[in-house]
Amino acid sequence: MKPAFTFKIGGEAGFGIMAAGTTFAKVAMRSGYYVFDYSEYPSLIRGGHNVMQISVADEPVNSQYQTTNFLIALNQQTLDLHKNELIEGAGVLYDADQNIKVADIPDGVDIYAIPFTQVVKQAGGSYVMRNSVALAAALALLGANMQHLKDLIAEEFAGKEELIKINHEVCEAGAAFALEKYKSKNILSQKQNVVKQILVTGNDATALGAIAGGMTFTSIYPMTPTSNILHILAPFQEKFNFVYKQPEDEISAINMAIGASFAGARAMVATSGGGFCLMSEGYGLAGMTEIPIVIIEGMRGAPATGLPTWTEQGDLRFVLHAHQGEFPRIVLAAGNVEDAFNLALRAFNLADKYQTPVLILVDKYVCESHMSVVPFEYEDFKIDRGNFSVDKIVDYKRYEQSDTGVSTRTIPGISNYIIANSDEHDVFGFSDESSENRITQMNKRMKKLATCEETDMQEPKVFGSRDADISFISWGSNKGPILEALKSLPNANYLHLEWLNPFPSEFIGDFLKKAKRAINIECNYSGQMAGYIAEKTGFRFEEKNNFLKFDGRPFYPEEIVKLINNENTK
Amino acid sequence: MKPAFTFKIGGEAGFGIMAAGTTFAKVAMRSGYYVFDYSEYPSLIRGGHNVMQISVADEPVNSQYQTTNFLIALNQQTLDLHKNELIEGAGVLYDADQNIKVADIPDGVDIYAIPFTQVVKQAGGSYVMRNSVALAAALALLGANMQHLKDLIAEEFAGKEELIKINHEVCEAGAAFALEKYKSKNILSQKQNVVKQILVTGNDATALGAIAGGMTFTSIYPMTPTSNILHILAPFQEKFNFVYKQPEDEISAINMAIGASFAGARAMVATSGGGFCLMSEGYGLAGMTEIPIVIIEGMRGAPATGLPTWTEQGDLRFVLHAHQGEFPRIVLAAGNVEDAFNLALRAFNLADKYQTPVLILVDKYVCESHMSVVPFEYEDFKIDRGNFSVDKIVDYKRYEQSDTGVSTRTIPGISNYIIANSDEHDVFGFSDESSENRITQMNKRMKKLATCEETDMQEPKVFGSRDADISFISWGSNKGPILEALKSLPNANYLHLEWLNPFPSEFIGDFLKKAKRAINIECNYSGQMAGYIAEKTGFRFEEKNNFLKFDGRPFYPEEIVKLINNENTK
Amino acid sequence: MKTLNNLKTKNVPNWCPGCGDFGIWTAFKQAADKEGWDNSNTVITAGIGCHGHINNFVALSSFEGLHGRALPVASGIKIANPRLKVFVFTGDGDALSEGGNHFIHTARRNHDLTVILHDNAIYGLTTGQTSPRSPKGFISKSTPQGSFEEPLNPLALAITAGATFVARAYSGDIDYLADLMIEADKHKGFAFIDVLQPCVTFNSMYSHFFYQENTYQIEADFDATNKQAAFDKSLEWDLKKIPVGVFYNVDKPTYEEQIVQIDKVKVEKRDIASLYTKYS
Amino acid sequence: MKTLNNLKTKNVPNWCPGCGDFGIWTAFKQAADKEGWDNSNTVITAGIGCHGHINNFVALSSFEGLHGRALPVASGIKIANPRLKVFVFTGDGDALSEGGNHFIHTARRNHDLTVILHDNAIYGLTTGQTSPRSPKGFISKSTPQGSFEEPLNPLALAITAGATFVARAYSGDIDYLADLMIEADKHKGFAFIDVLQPCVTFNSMYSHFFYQENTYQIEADFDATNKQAAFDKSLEWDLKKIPVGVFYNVDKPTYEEQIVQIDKVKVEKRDIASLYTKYS
Ligand SMILES: Cc1ncc(C[n+]2csc(CCOP(=O)(O)OP(=O)(O)O)c2C)c(N)n1
Ligand SMILES: Cc1ncc(C[n+]2csc(CCOP(=O)(O)OP(=O)(O)O)c2C)c(N)n1
Ligand code: SF4
Ligand code: SF4
Ligand SMILES: [Mg+2]
Ligand SMILES: [Mg+2]
Repeated sequence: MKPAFTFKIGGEAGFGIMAAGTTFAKVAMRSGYYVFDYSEYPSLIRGGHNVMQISVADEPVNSQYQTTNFLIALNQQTLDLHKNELIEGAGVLYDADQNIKVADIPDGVDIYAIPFTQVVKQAGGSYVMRNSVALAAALALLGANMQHLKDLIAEEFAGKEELIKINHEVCEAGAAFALEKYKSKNILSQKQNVVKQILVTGNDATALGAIAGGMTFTSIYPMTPTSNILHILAPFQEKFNFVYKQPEDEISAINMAIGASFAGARAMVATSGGGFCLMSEGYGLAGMTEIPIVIIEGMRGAPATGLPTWTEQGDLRFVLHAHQGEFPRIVLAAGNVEDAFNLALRAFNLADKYQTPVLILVDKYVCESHMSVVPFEYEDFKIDRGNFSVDKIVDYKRYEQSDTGVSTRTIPGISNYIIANSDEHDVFGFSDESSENRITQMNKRMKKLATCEETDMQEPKVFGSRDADISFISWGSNKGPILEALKSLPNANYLHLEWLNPFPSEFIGDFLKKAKRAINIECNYSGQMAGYIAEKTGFRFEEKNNFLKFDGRPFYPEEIVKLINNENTK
Repeated sequence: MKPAFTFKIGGEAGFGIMAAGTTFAKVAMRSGYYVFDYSEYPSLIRGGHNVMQISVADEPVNSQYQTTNFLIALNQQTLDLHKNELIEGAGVLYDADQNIKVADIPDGVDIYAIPFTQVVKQAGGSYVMRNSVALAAALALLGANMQHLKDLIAEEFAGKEELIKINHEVCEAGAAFALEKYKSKNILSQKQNVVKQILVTGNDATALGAIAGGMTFTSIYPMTPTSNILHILAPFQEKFNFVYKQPEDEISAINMAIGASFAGARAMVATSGGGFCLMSEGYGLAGMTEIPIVIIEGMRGAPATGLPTWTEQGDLRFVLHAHQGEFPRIVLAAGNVEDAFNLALRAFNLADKYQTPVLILVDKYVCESHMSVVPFEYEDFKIDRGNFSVDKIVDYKRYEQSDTGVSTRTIPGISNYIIANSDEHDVFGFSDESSENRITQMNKRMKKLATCEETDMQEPKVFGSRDADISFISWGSNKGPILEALKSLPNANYLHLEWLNPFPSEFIGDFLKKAKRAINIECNYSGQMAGYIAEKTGFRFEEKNNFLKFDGRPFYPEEIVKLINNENTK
Repeated sequence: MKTLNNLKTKNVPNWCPGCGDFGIWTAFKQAADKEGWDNSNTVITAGIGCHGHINNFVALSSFEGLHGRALPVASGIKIANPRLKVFVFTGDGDALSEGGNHFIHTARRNHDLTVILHDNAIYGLTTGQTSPRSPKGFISKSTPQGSFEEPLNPLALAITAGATFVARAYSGDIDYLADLMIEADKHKGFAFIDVLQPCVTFNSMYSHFFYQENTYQIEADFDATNKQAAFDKSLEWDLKKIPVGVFYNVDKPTYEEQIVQIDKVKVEKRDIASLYTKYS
Repeated sequence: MKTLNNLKTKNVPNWCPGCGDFGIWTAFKQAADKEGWDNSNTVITAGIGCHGHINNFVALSSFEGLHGRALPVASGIKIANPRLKVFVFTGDGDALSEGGNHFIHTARRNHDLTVILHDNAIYGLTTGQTSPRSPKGFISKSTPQGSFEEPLNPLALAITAGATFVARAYSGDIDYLADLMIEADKHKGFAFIDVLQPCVTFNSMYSHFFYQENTYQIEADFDATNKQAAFDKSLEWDLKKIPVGVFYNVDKPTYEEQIVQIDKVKVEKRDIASLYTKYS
């Protein structure tokens, strides 16, 4: 049995599908359920098909599903594209004012015909409120607590009493129409014990983590799927005392961040692969000059402009090796919104501690999917600026040797003489091309990675029992669908990789050696993580144990379950 | 015994060290010897220490050596830095007009004190001709055929009879002074059978290969170590009918080349790692739009500005993975000037055949070191533009499926309707985000790499006997020092890797499995090729079998020999 | 010759209803129709943005490359085949922000291109951020407190950098825009048209109404060959005082007519023996 | 206060004897000496090129980053700590070619920086290629047939883009250059000095003699607050007619005084609970 109820709403781009879907998710969350949503849309402002699916469950839920329990079709295309996802007992609600054909809806599916425009008109509303009718009707048919919908409307239009009133009336009319004509089901009923949750995307979580973690400067050139980070941050500059700067391009973004960090700020940039290409020179500049920065890299379908609004995990090797030569880079990947928050929060400490870039890999799937979680807990978190001094230091050596590879950092403007130099440099920062100096400084810089591995690197987490028949191994946003799949695969466990550089090779090698059958799961063409594991541990996945997907869609838990089950019955 | 005579000239940057060294090399070459030279200089126009070493031998010679047989010291610093390289029986020639201390020259070294300025003056020459005195004196003392020096001067100043005359007189005076005071040795004497050779650097060879191979457009933003490619090409645009364009930056360079190629040209760019960062977005654009281009990537000390005039092999992984997502890229590495010519020559055919970028990795060492070789032979070479049509094609599908992954390419302006689109696209080139189309087009593009592996990829060459006790494995410019080392290690052989993507994994895996002891040699910090081999073949080098160097200096044959011999006597 | 009809592709334009891009699209097809721009003589390049979608809606050979890079691609095409008419469709984010460097350098070299700027003073495709054309104080997702930056003036910039034909039109004035496109195409050298293009979804400030009310046609006796005058005129931007028309129009050698002429497809194996003397 | 002497570092300048960079270096040290620019109040950023070596020869905190990127680094520093004086030493290749986009955008935002362009009309460090400042017809390693491109005019470009202080000096006129640097530093906003800097090794055209012969001081009654006049003046470049002095000087709010003021080192853990309402 599927451990979630899945609701879907679809229609033409530009018609508020995402807003309606999010409202539905919030109603469910406020009623005491756990929710996860996933949306698909083309790289267009209007036209094209938009769809959002919300998984609702009594337990935490981590992904979307292939099947649908309730579908709102705002147009014919939605019905055509999604009718086959409807399972026995599902419902489909459509706009009876449009000439929509419902002939080949599968058997056993309840069909709810609601004339959106007619209802809106009768309630005295305007055309743009049609989604409210649909939503209210659907919620009513699912037995939801309608007060939540009303509250959400009141919050959205706070201060605009007229608008609230008319929207409420439209909702009431929609619900009334539905309940008059059809029987309600007891699916989304209000729970007694409601745990306080928030509904956030990976972008929300990253932005919140950066605020909590003390970021004081960020420059972001818009690019899907991370543009929303700037939209979330920009309004809070005064409240939290940081600067968001829209730069002319990504080259400027990273160089500004490096300058700000040099002057003492906690600096962050965010982009996608294309923008990261342009940042790749600055990436190594930060490494060479030992300037802390945090980089959020949101992957999407590639190469080139690619599939701008679809997901992929194709940039793993790129971020591990971008820039000429070698420098210490810390690379982490976020598996879900909680990880995104925690990694963003802690990335600044890591960057300051190791005085080098920290890159967090996310992807469209985690960036733009909402998940309900209890509010982020970070009481134990403390700002750690590492070896950072604002004292006056005589005969200051910026790049002095040390056991950890880290030297004392200070800032300009407080009478210290500090030199940052992109050329190979001596302990002071002056250009020095001698062999001895080169070896010393390279070893010093790379030593920081070894220190980080010993001091800060976290062991990967294993979900499920230690001695399972099947061990999944993956990274990034696949965490969600795999955790969902585990719910149906009691004999499987999952090793989730969060630290990509430094890399917990020993732990992983051990785990894989002991695993009865290890399966690598990735959203990219060649299985980049499988290759990386082979390089680092010597373990090589057989081809049949590489589950790869590269069509811009995330894995679905059913796909994973089916792959295993089909094989077992062969 | 060292299989070469090594001559070195050193002095302050800006004083014509390279020119004098090259003249020496040409005299040796014209006298029937094989030569190789290597130079070191800082990233400055003036000041700092410049030095050039020329290896001269009866057999082809492939690298510099640690020891020196004859040193010209234009200043004190040269003596101080290089005196310990002088071996028993070596000679050192210095400017007796300067207050140079020769006290601690090792025993057994002949010291030649020549008053450069005095001799110049007496011969009626000017101060800038001091190098001529030094060179003439050295050549005379080595028993060289002085006519070659005179010829070279006459060629250099062709048409300026006065200058030729005075330079000849200065040379004669230098030689006469030396021979009067010191005894000449019979080292560089004229040979009877002189094979016709040319003295070229990797940059020369690349430029010549590109001209021979039919390049019609190139845009290069200057960057060490490949700037000389543009200097070599620019004067020959009219003669050979191609365009060299200096762009505003590297982003423009690669996008212009892509545009030119789209319109039908054979296009090339050249840069170093920093510029390649900026090209990395265009790299994948060419992959996505299936536009042939040739990229020359010259590695140098990194990261960031790094060691701009020193060598390294740190960009291997970077060029293998640069750009978001995956696309077919052909990556080759040149081992010496002959390889550089052949790869550049053939890269254009490969690019046209697979309609994708072909990248050639070189480094400062191969780019700027001269080697004498017989003039390049390419009679068998034919231009192959691949599946390229200038016919009118009805209902043209640019990205049609095919067994090889390659589809028919045509050009704009001949009534075909051709669409290049950086978004994922359908067979025509129109944007298409559907799952089916995405999978088809990704498979199509990546199929080209498999086709190339079957059709064009070359097996790596093994130098030396098949069943040696020690097998070196390496790539790029290490070829030279390793081949030299083999001359002293009869029990060793060498597997040279030229094709890096596609990668001859099977051949390499077999070779390594059979090798008694395999040693990986690389000029980078982490042993990137060792990691790549582990990923691709499962073979993992023990740490003691990774010979790595990352101080900006190439390997010396003696270092390799010593490492082996020291171990054997442990 | 192509007709308006057969420049259509299988794709229906999906700009927002009312978007100024429709006007640019229509004007271009009208001009193409009149002048016979077709696949025997024309190629278009486009940036990434709403504007860039145009290549899906016009049946002319096209290159839609990376965000900000339409100009260098166009220059490469033109160098390789100077007989092609090359049109560049670009956005204010594309040409002035990400691609600002190419803009000034392509102008200065006087590449023989026709560049059409979809100037909506906003980043459309990324759902509404401030662009270098947005006025000071502009409120958007990226500047919720109002932008602190003076906008760039694309006409003044083009004139300063070295463009030889510089004009402006409003996207709703289709006949005039089509005529300007034809004039720009006929001009030898870098021809730039700043098209005032309302984005009805994300920029309510520069609406169709705004441009209809506030633009005026440059005086008939204006001397467009005078650089200083052109510069002065380009600084005008005020209520009722936004000039449209040709600001600057001078004759200078194009980049393409000065360089070596390569044949677009003639690629030959070459004999390099004559170069060996230098290396001997 | 630092003295001329203690701004020295352990490194001896290694520009070619006669290089115009010596003049810039001397003028800057002189100005610093006079004004008390030291490590308590000043930071310099530099590009990559011969010019960029200056950071090795001045004992002030410095950031020498990537080729073309001195300006965004400087902007970042200034935003993070507006109390710092930030000087940018850049080259014509650095600021106008590789970094051309940053040049126009940094000017337009009126970041409060002092930008000193080592304008030698050549790529020095890479041993002599044509730069965007090299005149048409210029012969160099990259244009052996003579350049086909019109040069960029950095003054006109700065004025057009939005710089608020624009001046020019010859590197050999050390006292005047030092005074200009002081004036530029005092100016609130983007202050740009185009320094005519002979490269004695790779550009024989623009020699010390050439500039000594052909420059003249802008008239005392010139109105530097008028944009059109400044633009017109910036177009002058002829034998005996190269103006030096202040072309443009206006008061406008700087970028840094408009934005949120962050404290350079105050980094605090923040409580985000108040934001949760939005997500509940
Ligand atoms: C390197 C890179 N950075 C960012 C983006 C994301 N992006 C796509 S379109 C666009 C801006 C579009 O603005 P504009 O050029 O004005 O076009 P419009 O949509 O307004 O027509 C951006 C930032 C990208 N595709 N590539
Ligand atoms: C991305 C990148 N491209 C190219 C280079 C090589 N490079 C170093 S300095 C320079 C040009 C220097 O010219 P300019 O800025 O005028 O400085 P100058 O030496 O004349 O002072 C170039 C192209 C580089 N370091 N980085
Ligand atoms: S978002 Fe603006 S520019 Fe884009 S299609 Fe809609 S109206 Fe046009
Ligand atoms: S090359 Fe030119 S700019 Fe560079 S140091 Fe020498 S004279 Fe100065
Ligand atoms: Mg726009
Ligand atoms: Mg310069």
